[in-house]
Amino acid sequence: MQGVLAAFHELDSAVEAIEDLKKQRLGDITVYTPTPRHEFEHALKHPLSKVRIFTLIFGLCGASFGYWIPVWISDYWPLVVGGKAIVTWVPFTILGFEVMVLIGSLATVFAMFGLAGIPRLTMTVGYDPRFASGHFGVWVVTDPERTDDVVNVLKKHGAEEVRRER
Amino acid sequence: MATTATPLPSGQRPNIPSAAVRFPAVKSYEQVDAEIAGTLGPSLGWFAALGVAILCMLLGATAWTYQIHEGLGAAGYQPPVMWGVYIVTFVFWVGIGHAGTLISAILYLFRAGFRTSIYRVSEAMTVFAVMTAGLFPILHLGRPWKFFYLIPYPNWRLIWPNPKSPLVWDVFAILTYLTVSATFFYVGLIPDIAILRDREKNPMRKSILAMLALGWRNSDREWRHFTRAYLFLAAFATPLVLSVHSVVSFDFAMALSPGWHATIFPPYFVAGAIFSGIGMVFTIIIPLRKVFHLEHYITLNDIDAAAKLCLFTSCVVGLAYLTEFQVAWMSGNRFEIDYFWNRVFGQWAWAAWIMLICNCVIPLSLFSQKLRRNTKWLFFLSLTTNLGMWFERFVIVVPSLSHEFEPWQWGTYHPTFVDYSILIGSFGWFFMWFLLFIKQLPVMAMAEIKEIVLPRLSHRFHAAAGGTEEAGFANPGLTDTTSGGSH
Amino acid sequence: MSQDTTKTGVKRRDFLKVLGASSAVLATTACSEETGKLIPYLVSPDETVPGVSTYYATTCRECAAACGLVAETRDGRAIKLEGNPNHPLNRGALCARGQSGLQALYNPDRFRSPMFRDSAGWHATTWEDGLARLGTALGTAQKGGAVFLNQHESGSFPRFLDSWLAANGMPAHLSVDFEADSAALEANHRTYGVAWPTLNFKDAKLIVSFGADFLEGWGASVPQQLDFADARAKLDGAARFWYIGPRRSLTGLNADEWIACNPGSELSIANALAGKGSIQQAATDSGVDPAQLQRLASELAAAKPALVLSGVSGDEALDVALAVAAINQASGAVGTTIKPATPITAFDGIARPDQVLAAVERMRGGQVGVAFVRGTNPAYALPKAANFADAFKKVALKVSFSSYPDETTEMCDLVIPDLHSLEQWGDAEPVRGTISLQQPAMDPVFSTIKGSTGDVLIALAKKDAANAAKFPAADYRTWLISNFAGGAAGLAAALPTAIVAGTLAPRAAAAAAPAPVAKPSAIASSQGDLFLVTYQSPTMGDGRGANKPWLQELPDPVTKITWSSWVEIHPETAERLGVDRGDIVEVKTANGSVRAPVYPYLGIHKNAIAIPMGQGHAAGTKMALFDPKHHNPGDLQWGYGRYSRDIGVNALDLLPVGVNAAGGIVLTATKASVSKTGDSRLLPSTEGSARQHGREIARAVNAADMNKPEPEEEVLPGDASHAFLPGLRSPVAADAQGELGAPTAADAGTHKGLYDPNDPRGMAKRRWAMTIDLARCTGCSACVTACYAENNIPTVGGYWQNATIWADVRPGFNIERGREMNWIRLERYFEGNPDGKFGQDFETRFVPMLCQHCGNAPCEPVCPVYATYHSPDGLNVQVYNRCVGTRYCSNNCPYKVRYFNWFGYGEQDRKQYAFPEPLNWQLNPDVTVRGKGVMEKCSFCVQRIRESENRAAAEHRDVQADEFTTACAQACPSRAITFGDAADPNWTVAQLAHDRRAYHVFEELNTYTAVVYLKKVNHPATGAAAPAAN
Amino acid sequence: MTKRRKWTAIPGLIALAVGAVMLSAYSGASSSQHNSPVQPINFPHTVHVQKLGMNCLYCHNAANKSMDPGLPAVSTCVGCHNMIGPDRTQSDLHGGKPYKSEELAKLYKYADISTPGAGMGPNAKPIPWVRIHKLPEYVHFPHTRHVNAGVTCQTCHGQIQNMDRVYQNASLNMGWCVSCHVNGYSPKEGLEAAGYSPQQAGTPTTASVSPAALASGPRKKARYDCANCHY
Repeated sequence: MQGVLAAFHELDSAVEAIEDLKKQRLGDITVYTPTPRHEFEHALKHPLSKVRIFTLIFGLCGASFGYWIPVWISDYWPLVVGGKAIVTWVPFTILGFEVMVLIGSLATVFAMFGLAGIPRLTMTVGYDPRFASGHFGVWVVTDPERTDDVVNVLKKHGAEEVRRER
Repeated sequence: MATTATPLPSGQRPNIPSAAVRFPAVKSYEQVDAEIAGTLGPSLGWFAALGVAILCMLLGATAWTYQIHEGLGAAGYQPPVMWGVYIVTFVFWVGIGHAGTLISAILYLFRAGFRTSIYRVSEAMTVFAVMTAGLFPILHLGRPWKFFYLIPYPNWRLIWPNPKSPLVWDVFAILTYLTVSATFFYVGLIPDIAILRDREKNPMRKSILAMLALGWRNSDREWRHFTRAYLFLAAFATPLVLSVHSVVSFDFAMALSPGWHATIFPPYFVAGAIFSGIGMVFTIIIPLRKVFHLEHYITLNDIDAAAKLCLFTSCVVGLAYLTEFQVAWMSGNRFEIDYFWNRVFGQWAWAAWIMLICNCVIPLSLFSQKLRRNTKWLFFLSLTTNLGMWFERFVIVVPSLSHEFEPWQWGTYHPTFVDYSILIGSFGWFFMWFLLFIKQLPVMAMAEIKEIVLPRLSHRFHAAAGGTEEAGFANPGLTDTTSGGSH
Repeated sequence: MSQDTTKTGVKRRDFLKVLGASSAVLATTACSEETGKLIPYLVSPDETVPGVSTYYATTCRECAAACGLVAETRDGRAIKLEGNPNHPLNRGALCARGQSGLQALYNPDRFRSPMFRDSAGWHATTWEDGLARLGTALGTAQKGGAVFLNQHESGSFPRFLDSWLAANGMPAHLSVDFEADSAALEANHRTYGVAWPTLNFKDAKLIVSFGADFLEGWGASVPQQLDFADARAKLDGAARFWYIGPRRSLTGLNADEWIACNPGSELSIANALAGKGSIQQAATDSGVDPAQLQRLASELAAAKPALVLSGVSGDEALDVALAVAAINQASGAVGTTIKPATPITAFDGIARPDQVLAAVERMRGGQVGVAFVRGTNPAYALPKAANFADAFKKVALKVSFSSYPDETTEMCDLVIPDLHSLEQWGDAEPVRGTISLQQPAMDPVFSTIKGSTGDVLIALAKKDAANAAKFPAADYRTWLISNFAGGAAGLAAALPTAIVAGTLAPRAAAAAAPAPVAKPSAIASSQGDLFLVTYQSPTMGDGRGANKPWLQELPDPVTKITWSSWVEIHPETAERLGVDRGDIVEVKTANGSVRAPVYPYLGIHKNAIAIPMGQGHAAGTKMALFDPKHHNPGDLQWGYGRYSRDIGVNALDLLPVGVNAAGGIVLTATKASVSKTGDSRLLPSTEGSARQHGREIARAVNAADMNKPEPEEEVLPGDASHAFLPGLRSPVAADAQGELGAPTAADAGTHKGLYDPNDPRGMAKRRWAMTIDLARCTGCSACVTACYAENNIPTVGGYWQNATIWADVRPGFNIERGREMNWIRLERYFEGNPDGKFGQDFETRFVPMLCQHCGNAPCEPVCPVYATYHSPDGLNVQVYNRCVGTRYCSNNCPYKVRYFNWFGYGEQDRKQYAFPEPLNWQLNPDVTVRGKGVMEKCSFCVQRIRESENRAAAEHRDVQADEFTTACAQACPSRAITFGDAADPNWTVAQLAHDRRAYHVFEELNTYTAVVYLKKVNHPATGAAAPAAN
Repeated sequence: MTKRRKWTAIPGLIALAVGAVMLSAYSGASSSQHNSPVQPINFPHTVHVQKLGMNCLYCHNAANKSMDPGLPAVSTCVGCHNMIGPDRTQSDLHGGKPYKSEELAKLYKYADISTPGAGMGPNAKPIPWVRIHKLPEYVHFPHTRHVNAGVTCQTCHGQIQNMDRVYQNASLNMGWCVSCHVNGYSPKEGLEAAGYSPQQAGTPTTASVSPAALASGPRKKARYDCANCHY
């Protein structure tokens, strides 16, 4: 992977640089920001996260599984307790709900991991520790021949530091 | 009779104090990192506190060992009071846990700004409180070494737990709650751990932090999925928090005992849980902001808002108490009527009155704004809240059991040193984890605070905007709605 | 070995000890455990099958009455005592004291070998050495004035003993029974010429008791209870029952009306009723409303025949008894309700207490060279003022044949312990013309004790050339056969029932009564303002029950206090004295003082206090002679065994040595002062609230209202169903309501767990149920002890049965904490007189409360691990090995009949172990011994159900109606409990459940219980305002 | 910040742990199945059952009338072996050659028999057999119910008649018991477990039922609620 990494100290400069880069179609842009800012979202125009689909599907699976366990248990060895029916659907809703939450939320987290690409095993290229603190980073993956253009754009918009990386 | 109305002397539009920018004293992202990460690193006082907590925990562990060896008779159970301090403390800790999830999840969904500074602490409190609470159901068993009978797993006996039992619902609810709140806590921590990782010099610690941060890089892709997932987790945690304490309340409400068998229990327990949890939040954050010098993060406005929540839940709890009496009175059921008469005038009246005064009377002082912003008073109030809520559970558990249907089996209850040691031990266990947490991980969500803090903007921008308003960029994601007044 | 087999018919002990250890089963052990050894019989005994019980009929010796027993033995160990259904006295029932005979047999404090004392103290020795020492000592002793104090028993042994004594130049023995009512015996002799006529309660039109506690120790209590219950169960035209006395005993609590007279005024009342005095005078003397006495007098006049009994123990006891006899004669009782023609001969030959006192004086005078004691314990049971110890010490040679250490034995020089009655041969004549045989149900528990006292005496006689000829028999059994009418063959033929018609040779006439040693009027010498009533505890008797944990643990039927002594004071008096429940008071008389906690009791005269006898055994000096392997907590001491140590006070310490005209010791004619000490303790009582608070647990109906139709109840929609009988026909109430489908759906596989798949009739076949007739129940508590015996229930009151650190080591601590384990308990509720005023009558209702085996059991759904569930035959089952101990079931049980193992009462290695060797030999191998942390409760004797089913299956038949019953029902001396299958109309219980008096406790909770109570029937005075019945 | 591939092991470890739990739960590893201790006397069931055709109930005489199967008293052994001593001059075993039986010598020592025919001496001791089939104490297993229902001994105990040294054939754990109660005992499988087939000669038979009829009987199910065995 080859590209240019820029560190901005000002939010507006970074946003403008991104908009400029996008306009010039100068490669894939990754933005590093210490905190999620809507300005970047607007500038990058990514689609909505797909996490919700996993949440829904696994939540439904969890709910069915949560209902199924007690029903299966009750029927597997049917013992009468308190003169109640063997399969009591109403209280099993509790278990259905709890298992839905459990599986749904675990699925959400794992989906987030998957979609966001973590756990990430390597982070040697295109990252700077400053981005966790106060700086906004812009990492542009681009062809070697267009590198200079990218550097120029970034510098133009007030990047504090621009680095070529490979 | 005045014929002319008198206008305000200042002639200005009235304003409210919380209308100021959330953290006026926080200027930059680096300041956030420096100040919050700066609270890490052990100090002498911390070691002392941790030592005390560990000693308390060891006391409890010793008492438990002794109890396992001797049998439950070593504790103060006196039939018909078959549940005592342990179940009381179990419900108490589960309740404590609830405020944490409320603050981190429900207030997140409601976009309540005062949440930002206190939610990490609250969430940690939740995880540790549930860890503490989770010990008690095992600890109070007659044969704790057989606790795995409660867990549904395939076995050669071909017999499974009874899914109709509220205690099995408890197992599911508590385990789910523990898992989800721990996950929620951890997921929220990932960006902050990444910050710590990038600040860390010590290679050993750095590699541990790197592992915990899962390679988080603050990229837009990560943030995009992260914020979405966080939202859904919050959406799951919100009904979960309501369900868990409802399930805990089913332990009582599903039973026949007068004083237990009431449909009001789930909402009543949830309100009580949040009330007690906020009490515990106050107990923790008021000293914490002082010791860690975080007054400009956990501002009086935040505390004021939390105190209002406290007042509200106190009123709900008070209403629930009254409703219980009213239901008993109007039921015409002599068991219920006898029991509730006995509750306030019988053998355990003192406990009931501690409960009523601490939970319903003292919190009324929060109608005064002055007291809401008085941390000393709030700290005192948080202690009485904890006490009152512990006694609320005591009043539910012990007097109900001691005064049931069969007059011949009416009894009393005297806890022994074993019960008390385990009670103390639970506090030791909780605070041990809490103390370890506050020196290892940031007590505030740094990344989230940065959302509220104004980002650095270029001079060009200031010039263009005329240096007056940071219009386009001043939309901090989660400031509270009242802060709009300053724009 | 083989000759032993022929000798006793039961030889299987040695190796079975090993088996016994593994039969004492535990619920806690996991699956992978040490499997151990299998030790087979050497020679298989003919009549036993391993794992199947063998039953031996024999005779109970726990009190003088000599009821018939059937001892259940398993693998050579007696594990349960039942009443012998063929016996004329107890007819299959057995009281709590009789049940506890097993704990005498297996008492861990029993002597394990002969013992002798020298200057260095006590030493254990071998059997042969002990006998040799006895022979040597006797050879040199001065025998002329010898005294042999034998615990009274009927049968041949007294005659044998006297013949042995005569052969050795010693006077006849004294047959001592401190529990006997001398005045009644004397009056019977004078009036009817017999010691004890048969009492016929059934035909009496009115029953009046002057302090005669015929349900709890006065006379032969089991047959009296059976007859009394029958009399009262007639419902229509049942006799009213009046009780006259300063204290309302258990018998008094069963009375319809109580005349709370001043102590000592019984004679006045009796005279007035006999027509020898005026009602007015009697009213003045007794402090009773003359109108009440008048009513009694007119009822008595109308009742032909009546049954009037006297059990007064004051100094005018004989006069009262004679006056009562006159009343009986006047009412035509003789021959109808009192039958001298068929006397109870068990009480023949009891020595008068003044004869014993005279013997004591002879000892004091140095006229006694040898004294023997067997079974009886005069050092404890005589008033301290008699100074027995002083006199006894002056005897040169003192030999004890007692099986247990006690106060008297401690002072002896030599102990040759006797065998227990379940280990030896004997006989008794309980009723004229019927001989009840006593055969060993098992080999001696301790092989080191090689013979009964009879065997010892014969062995001694054989050493003496002159005597050997007089005792040709090899041992006492041979002697018995030689004296048995049918000889060896006849005996063998009679043994299966142990009952044989015949009459034993009459006993030698008792020696003439000596002059009384003290003036009859004891009140004169006393001080204080309250009359002191001392009475024999229904459980402890004269103190001999104190070393049996079952009896210590059994709540006193009246006060419900265990492991303790107490002072009963009327609430009014208590208020005047400023004392309350549990406050320790000092009771002082001219003769001494004791300290005991107060129990405010409605049923005591306000001018009197009452203290039960039987506790307060001496702690005794240390005696580290027992085998320390046998789990003996703390230091071993003399005294009366570990279970009686440090418990309560001996009321006899307060009494002067007063003797009434019949030679009986005066128990209730002393005055005492009561002072507050400022100390107080929690009473180890099982009583929560003595009032029902309107909860209708124990219901009653007036006899007159019985036939009135029930008022139509307004049924509101949503109300609990009161139609419980359909619920009784099905094991699960929901099924009765049609929610689980028709029972025949079983084979369709819909609800397969509910049914026996092989039984086409499905689950409706069986619904185990029980009825308890409160009109019959007298509150005697025999069922409680029977349950302890059958179900391996641990006693939890021992002072060592507590935690280790910072624990209260005092007897009854666990019971103070409500941790008693009585699967069936007797609740005793008072009705009426809510303010506790003296003079206002009150009613008592006894309710045996046990697991109700609800069809809709609240305990079941809350158990997280299915440790309790409903079985297809209608049992609410507790699975001990599945239980994790959440105790939720107990919280949710409205009847509070679930009991938790707070400590390892059933675990041998625990300090709190309830069955120290050899008490664990008694454990029923069919019932799991529960470990710590496990819930337990009444199982409806499921082991008996299974046993019957197994037997029926082996015989290819169904279980038949009334084929078996539970332990409580079997023991019940008033036949109040009936058990069976409510779904099968052939069972008695199915019919009783439809009785017009039937009701369920807490019916409104919709639990559909399997226990049906039948309302108590009250017989209020005609015309008097009837107490509200519900 | 290079490869942290250790993490990939985590799912593997979890899978391993789950596998271990399942294995331990279902393998019956905690059961004493196949346990085969050395007995004080190596009693050959093979000889007694196969050669001599003795019925199980001859020695285990309580099996059809009690919870316990019954263990033969020493006198039961002596009943035959009083005459059949350790020194065998003529035997249908060992090809008819004379030999000395060590095991019978042990029996004579326990039973205190000096010479064949002398009878049990005064110092006879019971034989301390080592227990193999042991249910936990809280389980009540009525042999009588099973034997009378026609369950062959071998269904649970395995083919004892072929065992030189007895071992525990079944796991004896609860699931094993319950499976049979639920699914039912098949007379056919029971006979097969005993090593017989309905057609085979010498198959034991009752007076009224022929082996073939016995084997064709329906499966017998039994109650399987807890209190059937636990009380």
